[in-house]
Amino acid sequence: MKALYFAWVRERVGLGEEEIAPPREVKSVADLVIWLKSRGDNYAAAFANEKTVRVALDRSHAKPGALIAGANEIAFFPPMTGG
Amino acid sequence: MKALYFAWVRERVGLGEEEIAPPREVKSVADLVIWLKSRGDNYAAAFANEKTVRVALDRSHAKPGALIAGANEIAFFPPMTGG
Amino acid sequence: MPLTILRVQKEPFDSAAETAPLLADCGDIGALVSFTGLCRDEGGTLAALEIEHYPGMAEEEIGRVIAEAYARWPLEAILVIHRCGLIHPGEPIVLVATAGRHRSEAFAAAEFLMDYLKTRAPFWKKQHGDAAGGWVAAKAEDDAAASKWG
Amino acid sequence: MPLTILRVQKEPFDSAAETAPLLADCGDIGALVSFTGLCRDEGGTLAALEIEHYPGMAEEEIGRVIAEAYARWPLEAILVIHRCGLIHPGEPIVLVATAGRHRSEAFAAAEFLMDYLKTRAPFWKKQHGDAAGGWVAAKAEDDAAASKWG
Repeated sequence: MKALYFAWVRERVGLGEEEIAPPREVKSVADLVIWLKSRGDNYAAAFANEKTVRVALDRSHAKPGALIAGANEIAFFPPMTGG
Repeated sequence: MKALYFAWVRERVGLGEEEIAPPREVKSVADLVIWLKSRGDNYAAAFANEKTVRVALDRSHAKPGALIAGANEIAFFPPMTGG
Repeated sequence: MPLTILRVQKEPFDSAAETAPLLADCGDIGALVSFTGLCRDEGGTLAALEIEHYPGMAEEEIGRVIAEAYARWPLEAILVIHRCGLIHPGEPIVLVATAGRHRSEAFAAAEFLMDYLKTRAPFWKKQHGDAAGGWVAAKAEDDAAASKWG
Repeated sequence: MPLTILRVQKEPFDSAAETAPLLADCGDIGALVSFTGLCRDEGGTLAALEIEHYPGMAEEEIGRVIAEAYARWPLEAILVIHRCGLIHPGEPIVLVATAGRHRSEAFAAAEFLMDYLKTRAPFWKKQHGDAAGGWVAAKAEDDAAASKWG
Protein backbone atom coordinates (compact mmCIF):
# COMPACT_ATOMS: atom_id res chain seq x y z
CA MET A 1 0.00 0.00 0.00
CA LYS A 2 0.98 3.62 -0.48
CA ALA A 3 1.82 5.70 2.61
CA LEU A 4 1.66 9.49 2.45
CA TYR A 5 3.05 11.96 4.97
CA PHE A 6 2.15 15.64 5.24
CA ALA A 7 3.41 18.80 6.99
CA TRP A 8 5.70 18.13 9.98
CA VAL A 9 5.03 14.39 9.82
CA ARG A 10 6.49 14.50 6.28
CA GLU A 11 9.45 16.57 7.47
CA ARG A 12 10.26 14.19 10.33
CA VAL A 13 9.85 11.04 8.29
CA GLY A 14 11.95 12.66 5.60
CA LEU A 15 9.77 11.80 2.63
CA GLY A 16 6.35 12.57 1.25
CA GLU A 17 5.30 9.12 0.15
CA GLU A 18 6.50 5.53 -0.13
CA GLU A 19 5.26 2.05 -0.84
CA ILE A 20 5.01 -0.03 2.34
CA ALA A 21 4.41 -3.75 2.83
CA PRO A 22 3.60 -4.34 6.49
CA PRO A 23 3.53 -7.97 7.71
CA ARG A 24 0.23 -9.80 7.91
CA GLU A 25 -0.17 -9.32 11.69
CA VAL A 26 -0.43 -5.55 11.22
CA LYS A 27 -4.21 -5.21 11.05
CA SER A 28 -5.24 -1.80 12.37
CA VAL A 29 -4.02 1.76 11.89
CA ALA A 30 -2.61 1.58 15.44
CA ASP A 31 -0.70 -1.64 14.56
CA LEU A 32 0.72 0.08 11.50
CA VAL A 33 1.96 3.04 13.55
CA ILE A 34 3.79 0.66 15.93
CA TRP A 35 5.34 -1.14 12.96
CA LEU A 36 6.38 2.14 11.30
CA LYS A 37 8.01 3.38 14.53
CA SER A 38 10.15 0.22 14.56
CA ARG A 39 11.57 1.09 11.15
CA GLY A 40 13.85 3.93 12.25
CA ASP A 41 14.46 7.04 14.34
CA ASN A 42 12.81 9.26 11.73
CA TYR A 43 9.52 7.32 12.05
CA ALA A 44 9.89 7.18 15.85
CA ALA A 45 10.27 10.98 15.88
CA ALA A 46 7.29 11.51 13.56
CA PHE A 47 5.03 9.35 15.71
CA ALA A 48 6.56 10.27 19.10
CA ASN A 49 3.25 11.76 20.17
CA GLU A 50 0.86 9.41 18.40
CA LYS A 51 -2.27 11.21 19.53
CA THR A 52 -1.40 14.32 17.54
CA VAL A 53 -1.00 12.38 14.28
CA ARG A 54 -4.20 12.02 12.24
CA VAL A 55 -4.86 9.30 9.72
CA ALA A 56 -6.81 8.97 6.46
CA LEU A 57 -7.53 5.63 4.79
CA ASP A 58 -8.21 6.01 1.08
CA ARG A 59 -8.74 9.76 1.58
CA SER A 60 -11.26 9.50 4.43
CA HIS A 61 -10.52 10.31 8.06
CA ALA A 62 -9.93 7.12 10.10
CA LYS A 63 -9.52 6.20 13.77
CA PRO A 64 -6.57 4.22 15.22
CA GLY A 65 -8.80 1.16 15.52
CA ALA A 66 -9.73 1.15 11.80
CA LEU A 67 -8.61 -1.94 9.86
CA ILE A 68 -6.20 -1.33 6.99
CA ALA A 69 -7.04 -4.47 4.98
CA GLY A 70 -8.05 -3.52 1.45
CA ALA A 71 -6.92 0.09 1.68
CA ASN A 72 -4.73 1.33 -1.19
CA GLU A 73 -3.58 4.54 0.43
CA ILE A 74 -2.91 5.59 4.01
CA ALA A 75 -1.95 9.13 4.98
CA PHE A 76 -0.50 10.53 8.21
CA PHE A 77 -0.62 14.22 9.09
CA PRO A 78 -0.93 16.75 11.95
CA PRO A 79 -4.29 18.24 12.95
CA MET A 80 -5.57 20.35 10.05
CA THR A 81 -5.01 24.12 10.05
CA GLY A 82 -6.64 25.23 6.82
CA GLY A 83 -9.55 27.59 6.37
CA MET B 1 -44.91 69.17 18.10
CA LYS B 2 -44.59 67.43 14.76
CA ALA B 3 -46.35 64.08 14.33
CA LEU B 4 -45.20 61.69 11.62
CA TYR B 5 -47.03 58.62 10.32
CA PHE B 6 -45.53 55.79 8.27
CA ALA B 7 -46.65 52.79 6.19
CA TRP B 8 -50.22 51.67 6.94
CA VAL B 9 -50.51 54.06 9.87
CA ARG B 10 -49.87 56.87 7.36
CA GLU B 11 -52.40 55.41 4.92
CA ARG B 12 -55.12 55.08 7.59
CA VAL B 13 -54.55 58.53 9.09
CA GLY B 14 -54.49 59.91 5.56
CA LEU B 15 -51.40 62.06 5.91
CA GLY B 16 -47.67 61.68 6.45
CA GLU B 17 -47.10 64.50 8.91
CA GLU B 18 -48.84 67.30 10.74
CA GLU B 19 -48.34 69.78 13.54
CA ILE B 20 -50.26 68.78 16.67
CA ALA B 21 -50.94 70.72 19.87
CA PRO B 22 -52.26 68.27 22.45
CA PRO B 23 -53.75 69.74 25.67
CA ARG B 24 -51.58 69.94 28.76
CA GLU B 25 -53.08 66.85 30.39
CA VAL B 26 -51.68 64.67 27.60
CA LYS B 27 -48.40 63.62 29.21
CA SER B 28 -47.40 60.19 27.93
CA VAL B 29 -47.26 58.52 24.54
CA ALA B 30 -50.28 56.45 25.62
CA ASP B 31 -52.19 59.64 26.53
CA LEU B 32 -51.38 61.08 23.12
CA VAL B 33 -52.71 57.99 21.33
CA ILE B 34 -56.01 58.29 23.23
CA TRP B 35 -56.22 61.98 22.31
CA LEU B 36 -55.41 61.29 18.64
CA LYS B 37 -58.10 58.56 18.46
CA SER B 38 -60.65 61.13 19.65
CA ARG B 39 -59.85 63.37 16.69
CA GLY B 40 -61.62 61.29 14.01
CA ASP B 41 -62.41 57.94 12.44
CA ASN B 42 -59.15 57.93 10.47
CA TYR B 43 -57.11 58.16 13.69
CA ALA B 44 -59.38 55.63 15.40
CA ALA B 45 -58.75 53.22 12.49
CA ALA B 46 -54.99 53.79 12.55
CA PHE B 47 -54.79 53.10 16.26
CA ALA B 48 -57.52 50.43 16.43
CA ASN B 49 -54.99 47.88 17.56
CA GLU B 50 -52.73 50.10 19.64
CA LYS B 51 -50.28 47.33 20.48
CA THR B 52 -49.19 46.96 16.87
CA VAL B 53 -48.35 50.65 16.51
CA ARG B 54 -44.77 51.55 17.43
CA VAL B 55 -43.61 54.96 18.52
CA ALA B 56 -40.44 57.03 18.22
CA LEU B 57 -39.80 60.22 20.18
CA ASP B 58 -37.25 62.47 18.51
CA ARG B 59 -36.15 59.55 16.34
CA SER B 60 -35.60 57.04 19.15
CA HIS B 61 -37.88 54.11 19.90
CA ALA B 62 -40.17 54.84 22.86
CA LYS B 63 -42.62 52.90 25.04
CA PRO B 64 -46.27 53.88 25.64
CA GLY B 65 -45.34 55.12 29.12
CA ALA B 66 -42.69 57.54 27.85
CA LEU B 67 -43.37 61.24 28.56
CA ILE B 68 -43.73 63.51 25.55
CA ALA B 69 -42.78 66.76 27.27
CA GLY B 70 -39.91 68.45 25.44
CA ALA B 71 -40.09 66.22 22.36
CA ASN B 72 -40.11 67.99 19.01
CA GLU B 73 -41.09 65.03 16.88
CA ILE B 74 -43.21 61.96 17.49
CA ALA B 75 -43.63 59.21 14.92
CA PHE B 76 -46.12 56.34 14.69
CA PHE B 77 -45.55 53.27 12.53
CA PRO B 78 -46.14 49.51 12.23
CA PRO B 79 -43.51 46.99 13.35
CA MET B 80 -40.45 47.37 11.14
CA THR B 81 -39.98 45.06 8.13
CA GLY B 82 -36.72 46.25 6.65
CA GLY B 83 -33.51 44.30 6.21
CA MET C 1 -10.15 53.69 14.60
CA PRO C 2 -12.54 51.23 12.99
CA LEU C 3 -14.00 52.09 9.60
CA THR C 4 -17.75 52.62 9.41
CA ILE C 5 -19.73 53.00 6.20
CA LEU C 6 -23.47 53.68 6.53
CA ARG C 7 -25.84 54.69 3.74
CA VAL C 8 -29.56 54.70 3.00
CA GLN C 9 -30.10 55.07 -0.72
CA LYS C 10 -32.54 54.53 -3.59
CA GLU C 11 -29.93 53.23 -6.04
CA PRO C 12 -29.02 49.55 -6.44
CA PHE C 13 -25.50 48.68 -5.26
CA ASP C 14 -22.79 46.17 -6.08
CA SER C 15 -22.07 44.14 -2.92
CA ALA C 16 -18.66 43.17 -4.23
CA ALA C 17 -17.47 46.69 -4.95
CA GLU C 18 -18.94 48.06 -1.72
CA THR C 19 -17.03 45.72 0.59
CA ALA C 20 -13.63 46.41 -1.02
CA PRO C 21 -12.87 49.51 1.13
CA LEU C 22 -13.14 47.35 4.28
CA LEU C 23 -9.98 45.54 3.20
CA ALA C 24 -8.09 48.62 2.02
CA ASP C 25 -6.00 48.65 5.20
CA CYS C 26 -6.15 44.95 5.79
CA GLY C 27 -2.95 44.07 7.65
CA ASP C 28 -4.83 42.93 10.69
CA ILE C 29 -7.99 41.58 9.06
CA GLY C 30 -8.33 37.82 8.90
CA ALA C 31 -12.06 37.58 8.36
CA LEU C 32 -14.61 39.37 6.19
CA VAL C 33 -18.27 38.37 6.41
CA SER C 34 -20.82 39.90 4.09
CA PHE C 35 -24.57 39.47 3.94
CA THR C 36 -26.67 40.57 0.98
CA GLY C 37 -30.44 40.57 1.32
CA LEU C 38 -32.16 40.26 -2.07
CA CYS C 39 -35.67 40.80 -3.37
CA ARG C 40 -37.21 37.38 -4.13
CA ASP C 41 -39.74 37.06 -6.93
CA GLU C 42 -42.06 34.97 -4.72
CA GLY C 43 -42.69 32.42 -7.44
CA GLY C 44 -43.20 35.10 -10.06
CA THR C 45 -46.05 36.82 -8.20
CA LEU C 46 -44.02 39.82 -7.05
CA ALA C 47 -43.64 42.72 -9.48
CA ALA C 48 -41.75 45.00 -7.10
CA LEU C 49 -41.14 45.84 -3.49
CA GLU C 50 -41.59 49.39 -2.26
CA ILE C 51 -39.61 50.30 0.83
CA GLU C 52 -40.78 53.26 2.88
CA HIS C 53 -38.44 54.60 5.54
CA TYR C 54 -38.19 57.29 8.19
CA PRO C 55 -35.46 59.59 6.88
CA GLY C 56 -33.13 60.68 9.63
CA MET C 57 -34.20 58.08 12.15
CA ALA C 58 -33.24 55.26 9.75
CA GLU C 59 -29.62 56.44 9.62
CA GLU C 60 -29.54 57.22 13.36
CA GLU C 61 -30.97 53.85 14.34
CA ILE C 62 -28.58 51.94 12.06
CA GLY C 63 -25.78 54.00 13.60
CA ARG C 64 -26.88 52.94 17.08
CA VAL C 65 -26.97 49.29 16.01
CA ILE C 66 -23.45 49.62 14.54
CA ALA C 67 -22.18 51.25 17.77
CA GLU C 68 -23.70 48.38 19.73
CA ALA C 69 -21.89 45.86 17.48
CA TYR C 70 -18.55 47.64 18.00
CA ALA C 71 -19.17 47.58 21.76
CA ARG C 72 -19.80 43.83 21.71
CA TRP C 73 -17.06 42.61 19.34
CA PRO C 74 -13.54 43.78 18.49
CA LEU C 75 -14.00 44.65 14.81
CA GLU C 76 -11.94 46.62 12.31
CA ALA C 77 -14.79 47.65 10.00
CA ILE C 78 -18.58 47.59 9.63
CA LEU C 79 -20.59 48.49 6.55
CA VAL C 80 -24.38 48.83 6.26
CA ILE C 81 -26.19 49.90 3.10
CA HIS C 82 -30.00 49.81 3.06
CA ARG C 83 -32.12 50.73 0.09
CA CYS C 84 -35.42 52.56 0.06
CA GLY C 85 -37.94 53.17 -2.72
CA LEU C 86 -38.81 50.75 -5.50
CA ILE C 87 -36.91 47.46 -5.71
CA HIS C 88 -37.35 44.75 -8.34
CA PRO C 89 -36.90 40.96 -7.92
CA GLY C 90 -33.25 39.96 -8.01
CA GLU C 91 -32.03 43.35 -6.82
CA PRO C 92 -30.21 43.78 -3.52
CA ILE C 93 -32.07 45.38 -0.61
CA VAL C 94 -29.49 45.44 2.16
CA LEU C 95 -25.78 44.82 2.55
CA VAL C 96 -24.06 44.23 5.87
CA ALA C 97 -20.34 43.52 6.07
CA THR C 98 -18.04 43.06 9.05
CA ALA C 99 -14.26 42.70 9.15
CA GLY C 100 -12.04 41.68 12.03
CA ARG C 101 -9.19 39.46 13.11
CA HIS C 102 -11.20 36.28 13.58
CA ARG C 103 -14.18 34.67 11.93
CA SER C 104 -16.29 34.05 15.04
CA GLU C 105 -16.69 37.74 15.86
CA ALA C 106 -17.21 38.74 12.21
CA PHE C 107 -19.98 36.13 11.80
CA ALA C 108 -21.63 37.00 15.13
CA ALA C 109 -21.60 40.74 14.44
CA ALA C 110 -23.01 40.36 10.91
CA GLU C 111 -25.87 38.21 12.16
CA PHE C 112 -26.49 40.58 15.08
CA LEU C 113 -26.59 43.58 12.75
CA MET C 114 -29.13 41.88 10.48
CA ASP C 115 -31.32 40.71 13.37
CA TYR C 116 -31.33 44.21 14.86
CA LEU C 117 -31.86 46.00 11.54
CA LYS C 118 -34.89 43.78 10.87
CA THR C 119 -36.58 44.68 14.14
CA ARG C 120 -35.29 48.21 14.94
CA ALA C 121 -34.48 50.12 11.75
CA PRO C 122 -37.53 52.11 10.54
CA PHE C 123 -38.16 50.55 7.11
CA TRP C 124 -41.44 49.07 5.86
CA LYS C 125 -41.91 46.83 2.84
CA LYS C 126 -44.96 46.93 0.59
CA GLN C 127 -45.48 44.28 -2.08
CA HIS C 128 -46.71 45.10 -5.58
CA GLY C 129 -47.86 42.29 -7.87
CA ASP C 130 -50.49 39.71 -8.69
CA ALA C 131 -51.07 37.51 -5.69
CA ALA C 132 -48.88 39.49 -3.34
CA GLY C 133 -50.13 42.78 -2.07
CA GLY C 134 -49.99 45.24 0.73
CA TRP C 135 -47.68 45.80 3.62
CA VAL C 136 -45.46 42.93 4.65
CA ALA C 137 -46.25 41.80 8.20
CA ALA C 138 -43.45 41.64 10.74
CA LYS C 139 -42.41 38.09 11.54
CA ALA C 140 -42.37 36.61 15.01
CA GLU C 141 -39.19 34.75 14.02
CA ASP C 142 -37.43 38.08 13.46
CA ASP C 143 -38.34 39.23 16.96
CA ALA C 144 -37.10 35.89 18.31
CA ALA C 145 -33.84 36.24 16.36
CA ALA C 146 -33.24 39.72 17.75
CA SER C 147 -34.13 38.77 21.32
CA LYS C 148 -31.48 36.05 21.43
CA TRP C 149 -28.76 38.73 21.67
CA GLY C 150 -30.01 39.72 25.14
CA MET D 1 -30.76 21.36 -8.33
CA PRO D 2 -28.55 23.46 -6.10
CA LEU D 3 -25.42 24.99 -7.59
CA THR D 4 -22.09 23.85 -6.13
CA ILE D 5 -18.73 25.41 -6.91
CA LEU D 6 -15.64 23.79 -5.33
CA ARG D 7 -12.02 24.54 -6.17
CA VAL D 8 -8.57 24.14 -4.62
CA GLN D 9 -6.14 26.44 -6.38
CA LYS D 10 -2.81 28.23 -6.10
CA GLU D 11 -4.03 31.49 -7.66
CA PRO D 12 -5.50 34.40 -5.68
CA PHE D 13 -9.20 35.00 -6.29
CA ASP D 14 -11.65 37.89 -6.26
CA SER D 15 -14.35 37.12 -3.67
CA ALA D 16 -16.73 39.53 -5.35
CA ALA D 17 -16.47 38.06 -8.82
CA GLU D 18 -16.57 34.48 -7.52
CA THR D 19 -19.90 34.84 -5.72
CA ALA D 20 -21.69 36.39 -8.72
CA PRO D 21 -22.67 33.02 -10.30
CA LEU D 22 -24.57 32.09 -7.13
CA LEU D 23 -27.07 34.84 -7.95
CA ALA D 24 -27.27 34.15 -11.68
CA ASP D 25 -30.59 32.36 -11.27
CA CYS D 26 -31.70 34.33 -8.27
CA GLY D 27 -35.49 34.33 -8.40
CA ASP D 28 -35.77 32.43 -5.16
CA ILE D 29 -32.68 33.69 -3.37
CA GLY D 30 -33.28 36.16 -0.57
CA ALA D 31 -29.97 35.79 1.27
CA LEU D 32 -26.33 35.55 0.25
CA VAL D 33 -23.68 35.13 2.95
CA SER D 34 -20.03 35.17 2.06
CA PHE D 35 -16.96 34.62 4.22
CA THR D 36 -13.45 35.51 3.09
CA GLY D 37 -10.50 34.34 5.18
CA LEU D 38 -7.44 36.53 4.66
CA CYS D 39 -3.76 36.22 5.46
CA ARG D 40 -2.94 38.60 8.36
CA ASP D 41 0.50 40.19 8.55
CA GLU D 42 0.75 39.38 12.29
CA GLY D 43 2.01 42.85 13.16
CA GLY D 44 4.45 42.86 10.25
CA THR D 45 6.27 39.68 11.36
CA LEU D 46 4.78 37.41 8.70
CA ALA D 47 6.40 37.37 5.27
CA ALA D 48 4.22 34.64 3.80
CA LEU D 49 2.06 31.66 4.58
CA GLU D 50 2.71 28.35 2.85
CA ILE D 51 -0.28 26.04 2.64
CA GLU D 52 0.36 22.36 2.07
CA HIS D 53 -2.59 20.16 1.19
CA TYR D 54 -3.47 16.57 0.40
CA PRO D 55 -4.48 16.69 -3.29
CA GLY D 56 -7.52 14.58 -3.96
CA MET D 57 -8.58 14.21 -0.35
CA ALA D 58 -8.84 18.01 0.06
CA GLU D 59 -11.45 18.22 -2.72
CA GLU D 60 -13.24 15.06 -1.54
CA GLU D 61 -13.41 16.19 2.09
CA ILE D 62 -14.68 19.66 1.15
CA GLY D 63 -17.27 17.91 -1.05
CA ARG D 64 -18.42 15.84 1.94
CA VAL D 65 -18.71 18.97 4.09
CA ILE D 66 -20.77 20.69 1.36
CA ALA D 67 -23.05 17.63 1.07
CA GLU D 68 -23.54 17.71 4.84
CA ALA D 69 -24.49 21.41 4.67
CA TYR D 70 -27.07 20.71 1.92
CA ALA D 71 -28.48 17.90 4.07
CA ARG D 72 -28.87 20.22 7.05
CA TRP D 73 -30.22 23.39 5.41
CA PRO D 74 -32.40 24.12 2.36
CA LEU D 75 -29.92 26.09 0.24
CA GLU D 76 -29.85 27.11 -3.40
CA ALA D 77 -26.07 27.37 -3.78
CA ILE D 78 -22.78 26.74 -1.97
CA LEU D 79 -19.32 27.86 -3.06
CA VAL D 80 -15.97 26.92 -1.50
CA ILE D 81 -12.60 28.03 -2.85
CA HIS D 82 -9.47 27.17 -0.85
CA ARG D 83 -5.97 28.17 -1.84
CA CYS D 84 -2.77 26.17 -1.49
CA GLY D 85 0.86 27.14 -1.94
CA LEU D 86 2.40 30.50 -1.07
CA ILE D 87 0.12 33.26 0.20
CA HIS D 88 1.14 36.80 1.15
CA PRO D 89 -0.37 39.08 3.82
CA GLY D 90 -3.58 40.71 2.64
CA GLU D 91 -4.34 37.96 0.14
CA PRO D 92 -7.43 35.78 0.47
CA ILE D 93 -6.99 32.16 1.65
CA VAL D 94 -10.50 30.79 1.59
CA LEU D 95 -13.92 31.84 0.33
CA VAL D 96 -17.18 30.26 1.44
CA ALA D 97 -20.52 31.51 0.15
CA THR D 98 -24.05 30.26 0.70
CA ALA D 99 -27.30 31.35 -0.91
CA GLY D 100 -30.84 30.49 0.06
CA ARG D 101 -34.30 31.85 0.70
CA HIS D 102 -33.69 33.10 4.24
CA ARG D 103 -30.78 34.59 6.13
CA SER D 104 -30.80 32.24 9.12
CA GLU D 105 -29.95 29.16 7.06
CA ALA D 106 -27.41 30.99 4.89
CA PHE D 107 -25.59 32.29 7.98
CA ALA D 108 -25.70 28.93 9.77
CA ALA D 109 -24.45 27.00 6.75
CA ALA D 110 -21.58 29.43 6.06
CA GLU D 111 -20.40 29.21 9.66
CA PHE D 112 -20.80 25.42 9.66
CA LEU D 113 -18.76 25.12 6.45
CA MET D 114 -15.93 27.21 7.89
CA ASP D 115 -15.91 25.36 11.22
CA TYR D 116 -15.78 22.02 9.40
CA LEU D 117 -13.20 23.10 6.83
CA LYS D 118 -10.92 24.25 9.65
CA THR D 119 -10.97 20.91 11.42
CA ARG D 120 -11.57 18.36 8.61
CA ALA D 121 -10.13 19.60 5.31
CA PRO D 122 -6.50 18.42 4.88
CA PHE D 123 -4.62 21.74 4.68
CA TRP D 124 -1.65 22.78 6.84
CA LYS D 125 -0.28 26.28 7.25
CA LYS D 126 3.41 27.06 7.69
CA GLN D 127 4.55 30.57 8.59
CA HIS D 128 7.54 32.24 6.98
CA GLY D 129 8.95 35.42 8.48
CA ASP D 130 10.86 37.06 11.34
CA ALA D 131 9.26 36.19 14.63
CA ALA D 132 6.77 33.76 13.19
CA GLY D 133 7.99 30.39 12.03
CA GLY D 134 7.07 26.81 11.55
CA TRP D 135 3.82 24.95 11.33
CA VAL D 136 0.73 26.62 12.73
CA ALA D 137 -0.71 24.63 15.63
CA ALA D 138 -4.35 23.59 15.51
CA LYS D 139 -6.51 25.60 17.89
CA ALA D 140 -8.69 24.07 20.60
CA GLU D 141 -11.25 26.80 19.83
CA ASP D 142 -11.58 25.47 16.26
CA ASP D 143 -12.36 21.99 17.58
CA ALA D 144 -14.88 23.50 19.98
CA ALA D 145 -16.47 25.49 17.13
CA ALA D 146 -16.82 22.37 14.98
CA SER D 147 -18.15 20.21 17.81
CA LYS D 148 -21.07 22.57 18.47
CA TRP D 149 -22.77 21.33 15.27
CA GLY D 150 -23.28 17.87 16.82
